[in-house]
Amino acid sequence: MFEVHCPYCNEKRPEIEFAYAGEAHIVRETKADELTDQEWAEFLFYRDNKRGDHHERWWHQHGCNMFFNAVRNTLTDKFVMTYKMGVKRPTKTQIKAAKNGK
Amino acid sequence: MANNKAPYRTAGRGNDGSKTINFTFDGKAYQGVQGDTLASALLANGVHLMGRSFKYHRPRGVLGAGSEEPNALVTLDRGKGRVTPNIRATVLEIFEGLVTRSQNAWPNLKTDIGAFNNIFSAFFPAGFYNKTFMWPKSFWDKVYEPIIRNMAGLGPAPSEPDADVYASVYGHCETLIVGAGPAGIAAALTAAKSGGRIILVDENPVLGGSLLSVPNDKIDGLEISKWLANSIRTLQKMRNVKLMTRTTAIGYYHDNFIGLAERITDHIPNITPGVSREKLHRIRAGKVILAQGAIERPLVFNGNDRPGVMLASAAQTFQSRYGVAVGNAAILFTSHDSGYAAVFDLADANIRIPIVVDVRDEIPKDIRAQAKQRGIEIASGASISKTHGSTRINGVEIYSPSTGAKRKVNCDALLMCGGWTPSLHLWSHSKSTIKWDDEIAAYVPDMPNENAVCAGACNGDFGLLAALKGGNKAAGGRKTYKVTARNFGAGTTFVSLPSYIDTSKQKAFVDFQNDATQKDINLAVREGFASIEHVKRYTTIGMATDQGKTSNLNAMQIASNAVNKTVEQVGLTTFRPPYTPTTYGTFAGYRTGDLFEVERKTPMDGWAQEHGAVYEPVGIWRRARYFPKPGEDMDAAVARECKATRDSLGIFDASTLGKIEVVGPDAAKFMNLMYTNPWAQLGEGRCRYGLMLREDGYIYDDGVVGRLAEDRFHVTTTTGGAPRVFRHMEDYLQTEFPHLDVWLTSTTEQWAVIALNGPSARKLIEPFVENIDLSPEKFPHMAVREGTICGVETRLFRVSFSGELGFEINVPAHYGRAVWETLFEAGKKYAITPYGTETMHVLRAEKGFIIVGQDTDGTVTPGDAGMEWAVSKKKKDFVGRRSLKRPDLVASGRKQLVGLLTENPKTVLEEGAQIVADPNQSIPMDMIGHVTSSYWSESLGHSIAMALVMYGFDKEGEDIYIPIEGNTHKAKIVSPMFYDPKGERLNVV
Amino acid sequence: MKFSASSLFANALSGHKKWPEQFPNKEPKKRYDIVIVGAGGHGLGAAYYLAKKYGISNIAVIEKCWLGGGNTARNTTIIRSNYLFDESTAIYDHAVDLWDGLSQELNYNTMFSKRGVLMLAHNVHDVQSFQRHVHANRLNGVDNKWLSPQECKKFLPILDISQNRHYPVMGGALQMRAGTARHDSVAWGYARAASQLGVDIIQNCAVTGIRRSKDGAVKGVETEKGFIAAGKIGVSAAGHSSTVMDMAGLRFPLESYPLQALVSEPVKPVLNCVVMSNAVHAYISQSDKGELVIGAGTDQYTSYSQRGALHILEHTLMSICEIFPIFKRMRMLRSWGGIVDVTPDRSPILGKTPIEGLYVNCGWGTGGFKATPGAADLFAYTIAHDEPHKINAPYNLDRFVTGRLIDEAAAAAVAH
Amino acid sequence: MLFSQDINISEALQTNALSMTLMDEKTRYSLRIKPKDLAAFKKASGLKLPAKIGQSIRTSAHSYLCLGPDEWIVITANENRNNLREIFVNMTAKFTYSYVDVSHRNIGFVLSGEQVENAINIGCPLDLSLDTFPIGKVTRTVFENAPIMVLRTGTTEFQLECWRSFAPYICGLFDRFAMDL
Repeated sequence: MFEVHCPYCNEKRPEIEFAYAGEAHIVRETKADELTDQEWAEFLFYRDNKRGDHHERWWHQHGCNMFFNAVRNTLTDKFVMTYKMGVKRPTKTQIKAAKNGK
Repeated sequence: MANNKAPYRTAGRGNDGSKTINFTFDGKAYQGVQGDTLASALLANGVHLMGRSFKYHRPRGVLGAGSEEPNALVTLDRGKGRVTPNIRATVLEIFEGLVTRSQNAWPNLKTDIGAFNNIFSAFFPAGFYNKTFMWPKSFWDKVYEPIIRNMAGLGPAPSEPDADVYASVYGHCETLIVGAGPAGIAAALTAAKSGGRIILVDENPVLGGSLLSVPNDKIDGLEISKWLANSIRTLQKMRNVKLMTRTTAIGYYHDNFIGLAERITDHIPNITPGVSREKLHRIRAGKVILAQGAIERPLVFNGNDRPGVMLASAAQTFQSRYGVAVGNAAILFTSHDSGYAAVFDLADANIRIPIVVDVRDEIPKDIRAQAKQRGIEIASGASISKTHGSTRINGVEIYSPSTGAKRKVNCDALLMCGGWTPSLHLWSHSKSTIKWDDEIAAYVPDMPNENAVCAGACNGDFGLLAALKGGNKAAGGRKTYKVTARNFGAGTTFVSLPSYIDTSKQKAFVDFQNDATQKDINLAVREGFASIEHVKRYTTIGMATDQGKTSNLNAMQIASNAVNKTVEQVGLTTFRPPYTPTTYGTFAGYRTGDLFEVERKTPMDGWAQEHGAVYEPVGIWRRARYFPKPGEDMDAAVARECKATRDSLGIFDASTLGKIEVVGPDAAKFMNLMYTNPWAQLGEGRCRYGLMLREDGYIYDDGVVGRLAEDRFHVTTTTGGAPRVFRHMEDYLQTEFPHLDVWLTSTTEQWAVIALNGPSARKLIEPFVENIDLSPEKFPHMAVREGTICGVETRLFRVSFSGELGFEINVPAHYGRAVWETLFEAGKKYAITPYGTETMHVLRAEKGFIIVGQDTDGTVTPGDAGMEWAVSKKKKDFVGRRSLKRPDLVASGRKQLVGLLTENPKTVLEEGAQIVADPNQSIPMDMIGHVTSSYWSESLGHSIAMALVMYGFDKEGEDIYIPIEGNTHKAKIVSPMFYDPKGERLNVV
Repeated sequence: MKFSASSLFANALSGHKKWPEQFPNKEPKKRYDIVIVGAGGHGLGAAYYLAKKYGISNIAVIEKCWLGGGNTARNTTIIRSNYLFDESTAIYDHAVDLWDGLSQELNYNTMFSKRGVLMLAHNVHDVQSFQRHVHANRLNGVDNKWLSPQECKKFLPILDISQNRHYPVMGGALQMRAGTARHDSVAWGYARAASQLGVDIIQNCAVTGIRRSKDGAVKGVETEKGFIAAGKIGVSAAGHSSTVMDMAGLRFPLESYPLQALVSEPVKPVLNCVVMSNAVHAYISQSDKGELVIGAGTDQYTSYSQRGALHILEHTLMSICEIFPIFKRMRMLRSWGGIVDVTPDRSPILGKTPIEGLYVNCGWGTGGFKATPGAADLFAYTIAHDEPHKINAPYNLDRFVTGRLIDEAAAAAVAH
Repeated sequence: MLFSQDINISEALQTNALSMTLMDEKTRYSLRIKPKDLAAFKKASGLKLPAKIGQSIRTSAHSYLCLGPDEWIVITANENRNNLREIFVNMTAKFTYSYVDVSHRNIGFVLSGEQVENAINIGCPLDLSLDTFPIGKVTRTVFENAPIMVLRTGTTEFQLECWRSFAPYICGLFDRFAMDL
């Protein structure tokens, strides 16, 4: 059970307070009618399933009730950073900086 | 020297010789002393034969003196529900009245019929089962496998529910130290000064580790025993230090999360009922210091498994700590200096050492001198080619490869020392890396993956001084120690010990318990199993209950030799948790029986119980299923409950329905996105049935939604669906629609819900309701009002899931039972009848109302369920809308929800029964649908069913068939609205 | 050398020194007709059937680590085919047909043990759902029988069927032709049989890229041991499928999760079948060695670390203790983690990809082992014919676009 | 009408080492206010809402617990119920916010005694040492399979709340713990 830093509580909290909520930054197209079936399928189902730094969502279900984003390395399971919903997808430079402790 | 009855008892540091303990092994009574393990006590009585090996049933004695033991496994019998197989005699603390038995032997340990396997062992090499038992084919099921299965297992399987209970707890510390030998204790003394919380754990009953086994030399001028006692006292006094004995660190998980298994009652003669036997500590540590020590490596040679052959360090431990002589004449066979320390200790305790056989040609001078001083002969550059004896060793054949000379020397114990293997188990669990160290011929820690450090022997730093310094340093100290102790010394690794006997004819065991030998490894390699993981799986080395603690490194070296690669190239098998076998009970902790899972009960549950309800689990709720009267079965009770409700009045506990309060100026906008229905025009005080889809277009949940105010909706969900619907809504609100000003609050448990259905419903509640006009004009069907009932505030819904005039009375939960009872009392004049979920299901099915999850599953669209009417055509967006247009979801031939009437009106179809168009087709048949709901309808006098059928809507009036085993039923497709299709009964005045 | 009683006898007398290598580890040639990526049961099996049935033996099976070391080595060896949908039944029952006779086919004892799989129902919804399965299976010709609680107890005497428990046994569905097999032997048996037919098995050779020609078709694989040309590439890489497909520039509907399993110390026979409980989240069997073999649930997050969490084991073992209170005193001996690749409908993808010459067999989630011979056979068919067999035709990528999913889990939806 | 929480606390949980008592009927409101409106809301309503997640403020009238960035629970005695509701209703005109009555959703316990941290830690994975969980800190968390809310009210005293149907399970775990004391 790893620890997750909740960007709202600003604390590390045990994993079992959280629910994993899948890959992050998958934009839900509001004009979905204009998408082809293939494009819609890609939105619904296709995932990076990244080996390495993975952008993903977590829900602090048994805490502050907030959804937030994280970068986690799927090879080591270590979190690189977590950030609030609405914050832009971090750049490679930002991820690197976070790995080096800012 | 308390116990004169035990012939091999001497004085030991680690036991209390003054207290005699009586115990039995295989029915025979023995005496040991307080502090003994079963192994030390049996050895004190001269008993070496303690077990039989797994495959060949070879007689075996102890190999080690600790948790690494592969041979001496026994069954412990503490009475009904407390029989435990496969206990290592070397860690089993004896207590008064202990009853133990040997295992895997029949009729008895000494004469074991199973040992015929040993005679034919040439036919059962590693992997033999892959090559045989294939002909004739039918013999596998009928003959071979049953025989193999009958030979399986070591100890007996449990046959009674466990009589013990277990515990589990979370804990936190700044520093966790695993292992309380010299390194661990030095680390604890140093770390404790930092003020942070320190936990020091050791698997043994007493702290000290190797300090208990070595001669009483001096640390900083104090005798070791005194130094140890002082250190423990110091640690005990510190409030920030927690010392835990009989506690094994079993696994190292993410972010310094360590599992510790504590054994609480296994050593206590009388168990207090209710006190936990074992406890799982789930520790989050800031830093972990691993001081797990090292395990001595056996030597692999012909006959190395006879009872009486053991690790040199084990003999030393039995001697120094337990005060037990492992024999009268002990020979040492070694490739490492450290083995001499053991025999010197034994010699100093007046045990005869007939000879030391050292494989090495060169032996350090000081060792030679010390041996000479004790009159011990050393045969250097020699080997042991054979051992003699049956259930106990009685001699060895010493072979000199340079001269070819052989000679027999008698003994009753043979000690072996092949160097040391640092215990890297937990380090490796943490995914920290290891590297090969040629000097000590073992793997040592490399790069940490967690905030962890190894200290002492498990770091490859051998000897007392190195351990103390290493422990101190690991905890951030810089102390030096003055130690007078023997040098630990060095050694050489011999992959293959010199012998004149062909290796294929030798019985040179690598994995003792699984009877895997050097030749098995060679065979594996010969057959192309070059990876060490292949070798492990092919030979089963390292897969016994000791998980290869004494065998893995030997196996790896033999394999690397056989494939002509370096050990690093061959690699090491992965260390798997737990460190030592751990009971399921420990993992389950407190969470067994009633505490396994939460069983949620409604406020009226107690009333239902008092009124004889039969329950059913729904999700983690328990709900009353029906209320049988004496002599009634479910069918009779349900028929009565249905009739009573339709005739006059039924009362039903609907409290488990999920409830979410949706509040904010954008509440209607949000509802529009989450549900298929339109919400903007729903007036205050009105209700609507809501249908929720997943983004993939399939039905996810449903429920009645009441609009209490412009900005406030009272949403209900299915019972099991409440948590996932809440998550689904929060997810969309926070991630996709954060611009909406609306908030969600779960109110499932705020409200107890009493559903009243039947023509008398209004009459019943009228006298109790205040501030709500109940007249049909002011309070029509699908309306909601706030007011009071029985003096308690209520949200009163006029809704019906039965087709009758119905009310759902929401009252604050802790008044639920009182309101229910008041209404029930008053309802007696209307023949009020409590009903459960089963009747609720029948009543709704008679009306053709669906149950999400029963009549729909995760593959059903609103169109399939005949609920297009609930899907807004005008809304530009709602969750699932785009998916409904996908090709397969608009394709023809989808299964659609219809009603069924069986040809024989008395036939109640089985739910889940499959439907075919052609009853005469042979198997496999083309299935066109299945029965989702099926009941006897007392109101209609015939059975009814709902079904999902391909092209169902177009087939109304057509016949279909339901083949049940041995019988085929015919049924007609009809509208699922069986009862009161015009809905007139809703408006009974 | 053919394995037989006489060859075993002869070798025993000569000290077992004459056994040949079962599967020589080869260095790669420059070019193969077909390269299979991933030497698990599925990949080795596909190579075997390609060689055996279609006479194509210029095949390399390339493996990053050691053969049979991925999910083949890490699963709980359960075999069954009592699925609900026709598509699922067809594919898993095809596998069971092949399991039954695989030892003789391969001349390698894979120890398929038809001891039965008993799925326990603990609530009304389970009963409805399982009976739906039983009815569908019967009409599809798949054995699966509904047992009352008393019949369950008769079949499995150690079962506690008292009804006052939190999770009472309300019945069970029993497939008798189901059971377990020896997982390692399956990989080794296929490897040996394929090797004997001329297939090259190349271990410790990670694929690092997929090279394509200008028209988009595959040309071969880049590996740690250099470029290997191939006309067709079959990817059978289980948890790592996304990574390999990414090399070809394809994003896939897959996610990889950690899955743990564990065994107990061996004890004398006590559990005569496989027992599964969806409601309590437990499945368990006893191996021929006497160990209780238990599958745990997946962790909630995607990961390639092969390192599961402690609380998953806690939940698994408390579930086992709930069903079998007599096992509370048993001891866990060893636990380990694997990586399962899961599709949105938890059914596999087995067929062609949008890239010419690139075929994929992935997404088996927790169901891969039981499908091994069937999936391997169908994968071989698909590669050989450049089109799917009718059994695996529904398991295409297109279903995620059209919505024609094969979603067994959704069909077993938790109710009310 | 009879108020019944339908919970019995065993005698094993009435010792100096660990004592558990059931709180009587309380009024509880869940408040949701946008962080940017908080200061103005506090001023207008007079409610002492703490600004930071995990903080609590106890006044003579009410307890204010901040559970999320825009989420508070206000707990008060039943006699203050109407006053509090009046404030909420009045605020509706001025602020976009949410208040929901959750009085009966929860059951509250007071746990005290030298074993209190150990007791909560049998099921709750949080570090409850005074340094990391000081007096006044509040949070939602888990207690094995039950979601709970924990508020530290003293060195060896906690208030623990859960949804009502989870209470017997939680009491059962404490009961088992008490047997090991």
